[in-house]
Formats: sequence, C-alpha cells, structure tokens
Amino acid sequence: MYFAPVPRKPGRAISGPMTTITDLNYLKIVLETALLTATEPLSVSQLKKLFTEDIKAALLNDILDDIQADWRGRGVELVKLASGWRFRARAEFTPYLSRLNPEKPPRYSRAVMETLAIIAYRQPVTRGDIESIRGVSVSTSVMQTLLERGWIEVIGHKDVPGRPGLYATTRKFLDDLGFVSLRDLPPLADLGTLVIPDAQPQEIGSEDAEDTLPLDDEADNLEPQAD
Amino acid sequence: MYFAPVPRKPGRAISGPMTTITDLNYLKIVLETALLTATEPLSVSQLKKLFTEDIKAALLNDILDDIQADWRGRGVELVKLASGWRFRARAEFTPYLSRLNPEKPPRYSRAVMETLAIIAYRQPVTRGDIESIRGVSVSTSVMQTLLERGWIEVIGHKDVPGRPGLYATTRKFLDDLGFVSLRDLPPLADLGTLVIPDAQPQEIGSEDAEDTLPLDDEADNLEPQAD
Amino acid sequence: MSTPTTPDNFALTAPELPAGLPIAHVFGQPVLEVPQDLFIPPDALQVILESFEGPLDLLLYLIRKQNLDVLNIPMADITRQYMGYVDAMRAERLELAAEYLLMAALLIEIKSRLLLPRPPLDEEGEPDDPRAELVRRLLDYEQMKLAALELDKLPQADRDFAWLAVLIEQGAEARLPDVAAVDLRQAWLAILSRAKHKRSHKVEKDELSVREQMSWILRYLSGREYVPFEELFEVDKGVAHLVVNFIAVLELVKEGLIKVSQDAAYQPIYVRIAIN
Repeated sequence: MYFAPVPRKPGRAISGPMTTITDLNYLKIVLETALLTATEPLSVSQLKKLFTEDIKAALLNDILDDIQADWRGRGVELVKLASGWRFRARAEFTPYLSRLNPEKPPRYSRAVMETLAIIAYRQPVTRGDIESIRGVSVSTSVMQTLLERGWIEVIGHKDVPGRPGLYATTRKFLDDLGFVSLRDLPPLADLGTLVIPDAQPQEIGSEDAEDTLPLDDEADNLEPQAD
Repeated sequence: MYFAPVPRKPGRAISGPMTTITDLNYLKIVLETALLTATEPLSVSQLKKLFTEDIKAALLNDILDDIQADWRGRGVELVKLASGWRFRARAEFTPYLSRLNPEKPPRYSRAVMETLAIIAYRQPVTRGDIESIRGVSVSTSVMQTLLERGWIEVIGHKDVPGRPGLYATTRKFLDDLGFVSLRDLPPLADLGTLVIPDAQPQEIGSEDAEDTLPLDDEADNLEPQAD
Repeated sequence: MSTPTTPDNFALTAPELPAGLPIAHVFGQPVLEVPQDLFIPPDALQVILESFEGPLDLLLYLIRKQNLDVLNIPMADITRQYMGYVDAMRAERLELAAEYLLMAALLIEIKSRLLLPRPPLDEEGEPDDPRAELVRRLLDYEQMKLAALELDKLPQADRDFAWLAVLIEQGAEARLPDVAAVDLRQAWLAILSRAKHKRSHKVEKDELSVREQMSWILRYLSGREYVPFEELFEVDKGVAHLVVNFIAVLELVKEGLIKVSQDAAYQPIYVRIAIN
C-alpha cells in the first residue's frame, strides 16, 4: 500500500543498492497500472510524476524493460514509441478483436475537451488563461490537436511579456458542431449548482504549478500556426 | 496462471473433448486481450463472438474466473458488472494516477446525488415524485446532468395528466458504481422516529402560549403578501 | 421547553454538512455559522437557504443538530421573520423563498390545529395528529439524503478509478472524434468541480456574445494597419449589436489587445491591434 521511504536492506535490487524487492514490486505495479490506464503514450519524465519521491530515470527504464519482458507471449505488449511508452494489442490479435468491436468512434481526452470548452466560452484567451481556469498545465499536444482539427486558431497576440497567442474558435468549429453562432453553445448559467468545487488546494494543484510551461516558450512554438 | 483441470490430448480444437492446455491458454490470452482493450464491459455472449468456434458459456466463465485470479494483488482488477466484465484500476492507485491526469469528472452536488438516489431506490419515478420527496423543485439541469452522464433514462410515461416521464437508472450507472444489479445498492437506513408525536398537545399550547397569542393578526398580515 | 426526546430519536447519526467545510461563501468569505433555530438574519437568508437542499433539509438539520422542536416554534416570531424574508426575496429568488414559505405555512397550520381542542379519534382509533404527515415526509427525505451520501462514497468510474482501454491500432483509417454540445457542457462541469471556492467563472449568455465580437474584431484588425473606428460598426445590424460591439471594443482595450487612438479632438479615431 505504501511506497515511501525505502528501507535500507539488501535485496534483489534492480538498481541502487538500497532498494528492496518489495518496494520495487510496488513501483512496478504503479507503473504498469499507469500505462494500462493511460490514453496517451507516457514518457519517462511523465512517469516520474507518479511518485512524490525522486525516482531515477535509469531505474524507471529498468522497470519498464522488466514489465515489457513480463508481457511477452501475451495479447498485449508494452512498446516504446517516440513520445513514450504505451500498451497496445499485438497485431496478430486484431482479427479476433475486430469481431467484437463495432468500431467505437475515438474520443478526445478530458484535457482536450476542457481546453476546447474554455476557448469556446472565454475567447479570445491565451494559453496562460486556459491554464489558470483549468488549474493545470496545458500541454502543447493538446493545443496541437485542436489546431490541426481546424477548430481553434491564433487570432492575435496579447501585449504582455512573451506576447502569447490569443486563441479563438473557428468557423469550422461552429460548422462541425452544428452551430450558427457561439450563442448556440449550451448556456453555462447555474452549472455551478451541479457540482461541488474542490474545498482545499490539493497537492496535485501545487505540483502542477511547476509544470506549467513558460509563456515565452509557448508563444514561440505557436507563432507559425497563426495566419 | 495455469488453467489446469483439462485432459491432455493432442489436437487443435478449442472446444470439445480433445482440448489441450495450449489451446485453452490461447483462448485465455484472446479473452484477456479483448477485455484489456475493450471500451465497454463485455458480456459472456459478446465474448463468445471472439471465436468462430462455439465456446460454451460455462468454459468462458471458468476462464474469466481464472483471469480474475491471475490479476489479484496487482494494480488492475477484472470485475463483473451489470453489463459484463471489464478491467479497471484499483481505487487505491488513484492517488498515483491522478498526478498524471488531474482532469476528472466532477463531484456532483447534493441536489444531483439526492435526485440520483431517489431514482435509484424508488424507480421508476416521475420528476414530480422526486420533487415531493425532496420538498423542492428539481431543476432541468440536474436531470440533464444525470441523463448526459448516461446514468438515468426515461423508460416510459405515467398515465396521468401531462404524461410525465418515468425515470430509472441505467446499466451504465451500475457499471460505473461497480454493481451487478440494483440489489447491490447499499441498503437504505431504517429510520425510526423523528419526533415522537406528543401525547399531550395542551402542554405545548401552554408552553408558548404567549408567543401564539397574536396569531390572528399575523395571519391577516400574511394574506396580501403571500403570493 | 421542547418535547422530551429519547435517545432513540437520535439513534442515527445526525446528517452532517460536509466535514470541515464552510456551509457557504458570501463574497468569498466562508460562512461557518449555521442557524441555531429558524431565525435567520434576512441578510444571510439567501446564503443559508442555498446551503440547504430545501425546507425539509433545513428542518431536519434543526431537529437533528439543534434539538429544536420545530413543532413548538413560537408562531408570532416565526411568522414575522418569514414575512421579512418575503420582502427580501421579492426582488430576486422568489421561487427559492416560496418553498420555505410553504413550509412555514404548514408549520403554522399544524401548530394552530394543535391549539384547537383535541380532535376526535379516526376510525382506527389513532389520534389524528397533524404532525404525522410532516414527520413521514421528513423521514422519507432523510432516508434518501443518507442514501445519496452513501452513493457518493462509493468508488465512481473515472472519479475514483480508471477503466482500461488499451490501444488497438486499426489500420490507416484514422477517424476523428465526434464532439457534441453536451460534451462542452460536461467539460465545464469538470472544470467547475476542480475550481476552488474562491473562483467563480460565471459566464452569462450576454457576455458570450461580447466575447464572440471580441474575436471578430481581432480577426478584422489582423493584417490591417489603422482601421477607422466606425469601420468596426455595422449600423444595419441594429442597436443591440452596436452596443455589444462597443462593449467588445472597450473590453479589448482593457485587456490591452487593441489600441484606440485619436490625434486631436474631433479628429478621426483609429483602432489597431496592440502588437503586430
């Protein structure tokens, strides 16, 4: 249940002399669970965030290799892609699986949907605005997904340091969702009565603050997207 | 890991008396892969469709139990729900996983949860029934939230003026809360009495006689403002 | 003073407000005090009422928590109090007050019937107690309220645990996800749920049209140098549109997104994007 201070005992350490097998097993279980539930590939630096302790990348890589070996000969494999590690079904099983799945349409992740909702309702907004409303950082790939879909665009730059891009929804967004104008968006009035807001600032929130990308960075990345 | 009580005979038949352990293992791998990749719970009859051969439900159930046992003590569990079997991460790992994915569905307000409870325990009910139990009007957005979440649905109309819709909970509601059937809902609290109706009303009267004297005056005042 | 209560009456844990949480927030200030009886200061009325799920919830709270015998409340005071609420509520949340007033009226009715000579026994020989129906409703409600708390404690998909759906790579055909209007609404709910109490993201319908206009103006100005102020206003679209457009211009100036300039009095006004 607990993965905390590593007891100083000899053991079959995968790396580092002071790690015991029990802790490593737990670490492995957490990693495996994260990879099995993730909807996107997870990089080693993302996987590090699973733990409050500082786990060395080398150790994580060793465990990932270990998990990969565990899954050999099964229907699902752990693969290393450009953007990180992910589980996927082995190609040889797709004939079976295709008998089952009547092709469920893919879905956007919650991060993408929330970002889209904020741009739709609060436009024009900078990425910083989106992050402050969502309370968590917005990855470049989320913005990229929406830009490539043609649903958002940069319509200007805010006159603050870093000159961050201002995002707005496009005509195509309205068309694809069957709207004539933004006024057709579902009204948000009294949605607040349907949910309970977080009471206390969470550990999660504070952690994310440091993950937030510097604004300059973002503006530079997105500049070419502006038309 | 091993599915044992099976006669060892050569052959490639998946069902029938000549089934080998190798084939059963393969069957198990296919089932596990289907369950790991499915985006919905899978019923036994859906799982049968994985194979062109006719696999008996009893055999599938045995293998499913076996897979379930294999995953014991890991981060992921195979659970049986209202609409079938599905893999999910154990709740105890959520603190780790939420460091990666801070976006979660909302925590619903009391209005939403009380409405859901009334529909779950008293179904089928009309909106009027819900309002009379809660003593307040139920907003459309509360019903909409539960409908959009796929937890409730209209299963008919009551044969009274206005033909109000009758609401019931869905299978998805049971699935999302980890139940096989409505019988698994937590039992209702058996409430005794709230206030024992007083046997001597005159005692009450005498106690606050002075407060109640100007009742007529007050009642008169009430009239013009009351609507 | 009040009807003697036996321990049986409190066999069940009194329904609690969420532990440690303020019952409400007024202008960002947490309100930790809950009413000790039905006498709520009118200026706090809305806040108090909104922190309860209705009159039944408030009554239950008072009975369970304050040992108040709601059936023995002083009538004159309570009536005066409630009439004060009506005045306070008349302007805005009358529908909210209505439910509480109905309850007050019921209490008053019960009380007045109790003051009358004892009613005759009904056919079954039970005394016809006017409080019985109210008590039944309170118990019914309390049962559902507790059931809701129990349901909320159960692990809920996505909120408390994740489903697995390992990727299946499906050939070349990459289908794009469908998004519907309700998905955007659901996304906002999740954002609101994560938001801290102090933040409120009230988006009004009107405000939305302003924001739409803001985007339109920015798009119009991009790639142009100085645009005459009047060019931003399409007179034939009506007064409402002009007003919204003007507010959008002001909002853009306030947010530092555009610059409005005029060389001298009565000279043409020009608008340009703050940075290009």
